[in-house]
Amino acid sequence: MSFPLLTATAVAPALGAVVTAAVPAARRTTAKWLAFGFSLLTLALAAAVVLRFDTAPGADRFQLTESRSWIPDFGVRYELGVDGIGVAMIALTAVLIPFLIGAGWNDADPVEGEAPANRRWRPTQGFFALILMVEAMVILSFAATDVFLFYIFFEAMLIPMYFLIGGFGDRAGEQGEEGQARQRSYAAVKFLLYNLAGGLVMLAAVIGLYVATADQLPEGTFSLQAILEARQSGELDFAADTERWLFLGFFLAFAVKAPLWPLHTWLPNAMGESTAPVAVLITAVVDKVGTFAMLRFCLGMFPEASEWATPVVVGLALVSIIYGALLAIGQRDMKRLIAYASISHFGFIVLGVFAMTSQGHGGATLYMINHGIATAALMLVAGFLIARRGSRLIADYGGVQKTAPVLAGTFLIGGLATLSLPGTGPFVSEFLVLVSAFSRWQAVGIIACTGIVLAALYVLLLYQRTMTGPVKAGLEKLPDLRVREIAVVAPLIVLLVFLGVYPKPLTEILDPAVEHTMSDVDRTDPQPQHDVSEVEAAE
Amino acid sequence: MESLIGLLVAAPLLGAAVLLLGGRRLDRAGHWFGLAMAAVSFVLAVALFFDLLDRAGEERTLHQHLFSWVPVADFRADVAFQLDQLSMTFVLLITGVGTLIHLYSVGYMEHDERRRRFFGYLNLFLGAMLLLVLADNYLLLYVGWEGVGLASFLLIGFWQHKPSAATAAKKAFVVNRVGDVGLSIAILLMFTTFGSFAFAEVLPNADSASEGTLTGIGLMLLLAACGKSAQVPLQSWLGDAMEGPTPVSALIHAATMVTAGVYLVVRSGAVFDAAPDAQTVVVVVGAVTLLFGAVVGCAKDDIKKALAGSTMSQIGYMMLAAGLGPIGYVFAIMHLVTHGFFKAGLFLGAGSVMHGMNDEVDMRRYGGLRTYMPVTFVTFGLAYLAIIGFPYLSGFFSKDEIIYAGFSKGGTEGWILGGVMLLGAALTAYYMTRIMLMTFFGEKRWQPDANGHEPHPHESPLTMTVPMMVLAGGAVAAGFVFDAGESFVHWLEPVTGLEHGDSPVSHGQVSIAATAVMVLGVAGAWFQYGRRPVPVVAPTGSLLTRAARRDLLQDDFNHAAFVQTGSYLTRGLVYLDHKLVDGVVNGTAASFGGLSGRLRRIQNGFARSYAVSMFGGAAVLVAVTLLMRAV
Amino acid sequence: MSTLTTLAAETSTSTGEAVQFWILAPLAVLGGLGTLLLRRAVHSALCLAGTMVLLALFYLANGAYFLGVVQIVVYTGAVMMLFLFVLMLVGVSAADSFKETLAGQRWLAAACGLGLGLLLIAGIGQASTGSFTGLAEANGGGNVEGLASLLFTRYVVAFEVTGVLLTIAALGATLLTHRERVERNKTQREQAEERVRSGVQLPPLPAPGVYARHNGVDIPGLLPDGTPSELTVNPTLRGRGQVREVHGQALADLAALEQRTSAYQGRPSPAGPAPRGTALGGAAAPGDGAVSTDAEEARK
Amino acid sequence: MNPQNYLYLAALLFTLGASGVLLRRNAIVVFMCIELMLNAANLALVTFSRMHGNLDGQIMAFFVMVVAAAEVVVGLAIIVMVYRSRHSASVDDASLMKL
Repeated sequence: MSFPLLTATAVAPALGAVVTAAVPAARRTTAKWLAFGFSLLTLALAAAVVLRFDTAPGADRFQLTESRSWIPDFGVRYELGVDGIGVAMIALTAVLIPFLIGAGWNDADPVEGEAPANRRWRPTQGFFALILMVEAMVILSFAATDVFLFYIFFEAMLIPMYFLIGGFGDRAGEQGEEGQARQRSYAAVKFLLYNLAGGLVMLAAVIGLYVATADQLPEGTFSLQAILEARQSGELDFAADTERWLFLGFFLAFAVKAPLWPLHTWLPNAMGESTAPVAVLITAVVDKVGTFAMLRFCLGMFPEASEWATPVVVGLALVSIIYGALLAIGQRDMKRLIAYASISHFGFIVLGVFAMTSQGHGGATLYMINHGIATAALMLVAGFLIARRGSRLIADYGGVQKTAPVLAGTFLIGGLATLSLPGTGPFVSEFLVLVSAFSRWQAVGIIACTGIVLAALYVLLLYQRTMTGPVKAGLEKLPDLRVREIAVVAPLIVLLVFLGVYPKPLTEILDPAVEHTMSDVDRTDPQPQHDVSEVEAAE
Repeated sequence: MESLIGLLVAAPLLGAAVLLLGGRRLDRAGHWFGLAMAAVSFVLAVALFFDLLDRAGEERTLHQHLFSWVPVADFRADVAFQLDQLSMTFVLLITGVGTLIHLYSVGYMEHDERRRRFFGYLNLFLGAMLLLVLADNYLLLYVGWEGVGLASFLLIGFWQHKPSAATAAKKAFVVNRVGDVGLSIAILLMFTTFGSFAFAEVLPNADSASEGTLTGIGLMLLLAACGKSAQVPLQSWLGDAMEGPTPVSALIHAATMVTAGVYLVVRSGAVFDAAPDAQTVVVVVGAVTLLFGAVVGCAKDDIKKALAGSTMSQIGYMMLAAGLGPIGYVFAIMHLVTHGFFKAGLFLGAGSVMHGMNDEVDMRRYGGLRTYMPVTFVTFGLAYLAIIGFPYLSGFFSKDEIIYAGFSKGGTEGWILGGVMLLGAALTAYYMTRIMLMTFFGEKRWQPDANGHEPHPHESPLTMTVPMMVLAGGAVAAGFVFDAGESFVHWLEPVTGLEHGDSPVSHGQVSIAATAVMVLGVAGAWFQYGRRPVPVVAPTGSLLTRAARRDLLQDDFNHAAFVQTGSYLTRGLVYLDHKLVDGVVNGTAASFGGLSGRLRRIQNGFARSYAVSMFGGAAVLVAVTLLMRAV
Repeated sequence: MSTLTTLAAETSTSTGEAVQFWILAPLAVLGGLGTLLLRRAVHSALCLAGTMVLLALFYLANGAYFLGVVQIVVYTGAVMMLFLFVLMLVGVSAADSFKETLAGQRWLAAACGLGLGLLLIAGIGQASTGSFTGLAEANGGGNVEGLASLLFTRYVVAFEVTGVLLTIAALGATLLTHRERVERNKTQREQAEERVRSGVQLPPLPAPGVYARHNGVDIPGLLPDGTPSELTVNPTLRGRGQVREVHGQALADLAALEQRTSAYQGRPSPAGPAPRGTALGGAAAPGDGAVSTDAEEARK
Repeated sequence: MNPQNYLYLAALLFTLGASGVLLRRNAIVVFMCIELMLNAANLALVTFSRMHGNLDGQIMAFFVMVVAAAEVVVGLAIIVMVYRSRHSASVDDASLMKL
């Protein structure tokens, strides 16, 4: 067995978390650099994964696989493996985390003046350790090809997230210190309960899956590959309603994680109360596990059920798109606005997943990545701004571009990416999703298109209210972005533009995986009414 | 030669990148660099132009395939350019006028500390616009399309400290977005219909698709065109867009960007030809906008807004012509080019006037400026004559051709269209004369501005006047050049095709009629503004006047229809989301809390009551086992 | 012994056993009820002991001779004694009140008890097996040997473990009940000083009983003026109300004594009773002597 | 007579003991009732061993006795301690097993 690259990629941040947490209280800076270093190490390993991944047509679907027996009685195995989609998502995670650490460099420092509870009080160490822990969990859940294993990491990542949300709010609440604390714990508990509820339903479904496979196969299994192969060979064929129940069990969990209307209300609270990096972590990394899992597990294992549920899911996705955008327009709080924008975007992703065309699946995956980066850029800049002024209310800002042009510029670019302006990554993915939706159901595509206009509205309103106009009182001395902050944002923007202009490398990685998912659900892309080629042949 | 096309686009984009990322150290010389980049692309354009001229009519199409952009399954979008006569015309116009206006801006923006960024935006615009006209597929065109939208957003809102400017910028972008939805839907339809959206594959096979589909595509394209070219019903943004610096208004909102809609329609001619209904709609939109803009133009006292109205009206002409199909395409483009010259000239003139008048825009505060700024007066005057269609100036040819084409549509439609356009011509003459008189003739009416500076009008520096002269020259000469041996027609014919409808009237009659109505319009304006002094404070005026001053209530309508309802909707939804969706969740949580609170009472701490439950449980277990065995 | 084995060997019980059962079983149940219902803990304990003895008999009847003996020796002998000791510590006389304090506890308890009982009985009835194999061959080599062979072969580990358990239990019990002395105990001198300081009853308490005839600890001693002294009897007795009243008898004896002495000296008995105080006062001195003689007699 | 009667008797005694545990408040009496239950169980075991004709039941009963002895020792010790600390042997006085 070759070097377990995926395990290493996941172990690196976990190790980093332990090491960082162990740093003594006084050595905060050391902890930060350690965390940063480990995130870079993870990035390097992830890069190795990308390079080792073979995109040749004949290559196997899941590569870099590792498989060890874990709980033989229940056929639970420690199985890792990635297809193109997994590779892309792992890459996204590994790329984002260093920037988040850089952005949150000072977020978790104990406030000056307030005496630490005791000498061993180490918030900073905890903050970065938790972030790294989340990264490890996320990478593992992207790599796990054993359903049970996936479930474990899917749930386990809630624990560090809970502490990140509840423990490290940004210090810019509307109401006083304890008021913030209340809000924070409310948000954290809400986050936990929502996801736990979904997760438990999923657990039931996981067990059900084992039983169902045990019925038909020589022995029950959790292995995704085994199940897929069995389905392909036809020796595994669930009864209609068994499959539907299982599908619902899984889908509910994923729909909570990737907030789909009406299960979305935890996201605005969580993103609003937590620090900007953590907010990005939630929406750009953790939530992606949900959409990713829809694509890999729901569609892969339960194609008929997915098809059966498609009308409802697509409806919900449309509602999310429009609803999220409208609520974003109505928000008074910058971070909540971005949160609702994310809900709208997740609507697009789910739409792409369930349109069940190659463009849809490719687009959805691209969307996950681009949305991750774009939201990161926008949210982080917003975070910098909030940290400067100490308020999340849009009404407290105005004319920032006069005093802090660079900040305003980066903010605008992030915003434009969020409204998926051509030339930035999100445009490509959004258009692919629209194509897929439209080619399946024209009406759906057209409705989704209105989301474009609404996106322009909420982004530009936000920009106009905060950045333009006369300088608001108290902002005259607003400092512009510092070197560290520019170093965090600039690469993200470069990435956005690059993905907008030349997404080919990514699509090459994705294409085989997309074909495989298409064959899982055995659907083919709708053919154009008048295929040009055949018309030419006719002439 | 093909490889030059890429450079053509790259040069201004490079300029934009350098200027925007360069930082303060470029502040001193940055604008010259921007100008240089524009000039480079102009030179390249000229080079390519002559390269095309060397070729025969049919081979005058160059392709350059840079790289494959978004390949997903059978969805193939490439970054590839196509340079044919149509694109070439635009490229020349864009780079030429663009370069001139860069030069003009050097003088105009002299005292603005953010001049470097201004030139960066201008370059960005050039690049996007060239991308738009050079793309060889609709998706890439869409990129340019949004790109120019972005540039216009940035430039309209260039003076962001003015809330009005910021609002106008946002408005322009959002309204354009509505149009963009049309474009994207059109592309989607093409993809689902033809499995591609490259010109080369869609346009030749257009007629293979069902007419319904094509009509759909056509209407969606028209929606896009309306957004970009400020046609009814998406015209509302253009007036406010005048908040931007005047060079911007000249370049983007008069000469080039707003004409992109016309380009789109002409480029997609094949689709429209196969979808008569769509064409009719295009014609109607054009006709309505034509009058709409003219009426608005007659009422505005703000010189730039008046000119904006005129722009809408002129583009209405082009739209109408484009809607006529092969009869009109060529003349639409021809009018577009001439309009590019004289409207840019007019705006630059207006800018120069404002430059001399402490940025005063109210024409009622002008008057008698011809003595103070002669160059401006002359150039402005020439452009004025050109636009009102003074015989043998450029406007005369292009407009008459369009009117003639309208007649040659034949039947009652022909008469209606012709009549409308003649009416438009009269109105054009009227409002342009009005502007002319109010600005340069009569006695001086200017007063100290808000902070008490007495304006002392003066001629603008050379950097500003030279471009104006060049454009004025163009406005005068373009007509001859194009008409000489129908050179322009032959130039474009291979791309757009050309038909000659059966016109009930002859060219000559049309020209005479046009000249006559023009004289009428001028006379009317002179009677109203030339003979009596112009009141400094605008009189209340008739109902129509007041409506026209408010842009015929379009904004009020939009406000009531969309903005208000929208804000109510969002506020309501926010409330619902908090109370209903969230309320359900929290309610559940609360009820569980209450229930558990009650259940807690059972735990009273007395060992004996626990024992009771224990034995009770034991009893139950025994009972169950018994039942099991009994069953 | 051999008879017993034969008894156990029968596969259907003899009438003798039946008779025994029908006599003893009700008694056992009565014992159980007593344990449950009697108010004084001591009585409950005694009832329980009785029941256990009866159970021991049942064991014997069932051929579990070893257990029968163990039952008597360990349970009735050791365990119950332990109970009684603790009862003494806690207070023998304390009687519970049967007033139920927990709402509904009694009814719930009744319900559970009845339900459980009925269910068990029903269960046994359902599981009824007509025939049964006696212990004939199992006890063939003697019951104790049989048990031993099992205990030291199959159950040896459990056996050892129980041994450990017992040790631990003993340790635990001592540990629990052992009280660490926090301060050194006082010397006699300190105690004396303490008593002086508190100023109560410096000399030893007076002895109970008077006049040789009655020196029981339950009779208070008389003071010289004939009034009984509280100090002379144990407060516990008084608390139990077991102190005998003295006055009538003592005074009668006194009168008799005076008569005898006056007759012995030949002087006429005083007319009317002498004033009480002087009479007693006069009687005090010889009274003392009499007491001493009484004491001597008592010693003999 | 069928030795099942022994079982019935055992059940009866067990129930009595159980009710005692539920009803009595004096810790010692409660304890005694538990002993009664154990004995009832023993009786059942012994009877079973006779019914099945092997001695395992008796062994069980034996172990029960041993464990019961241990339990009594510790339990009584606990009762004594409690009595010392709060001068009462009533199980209701120690009602601290709640939030």
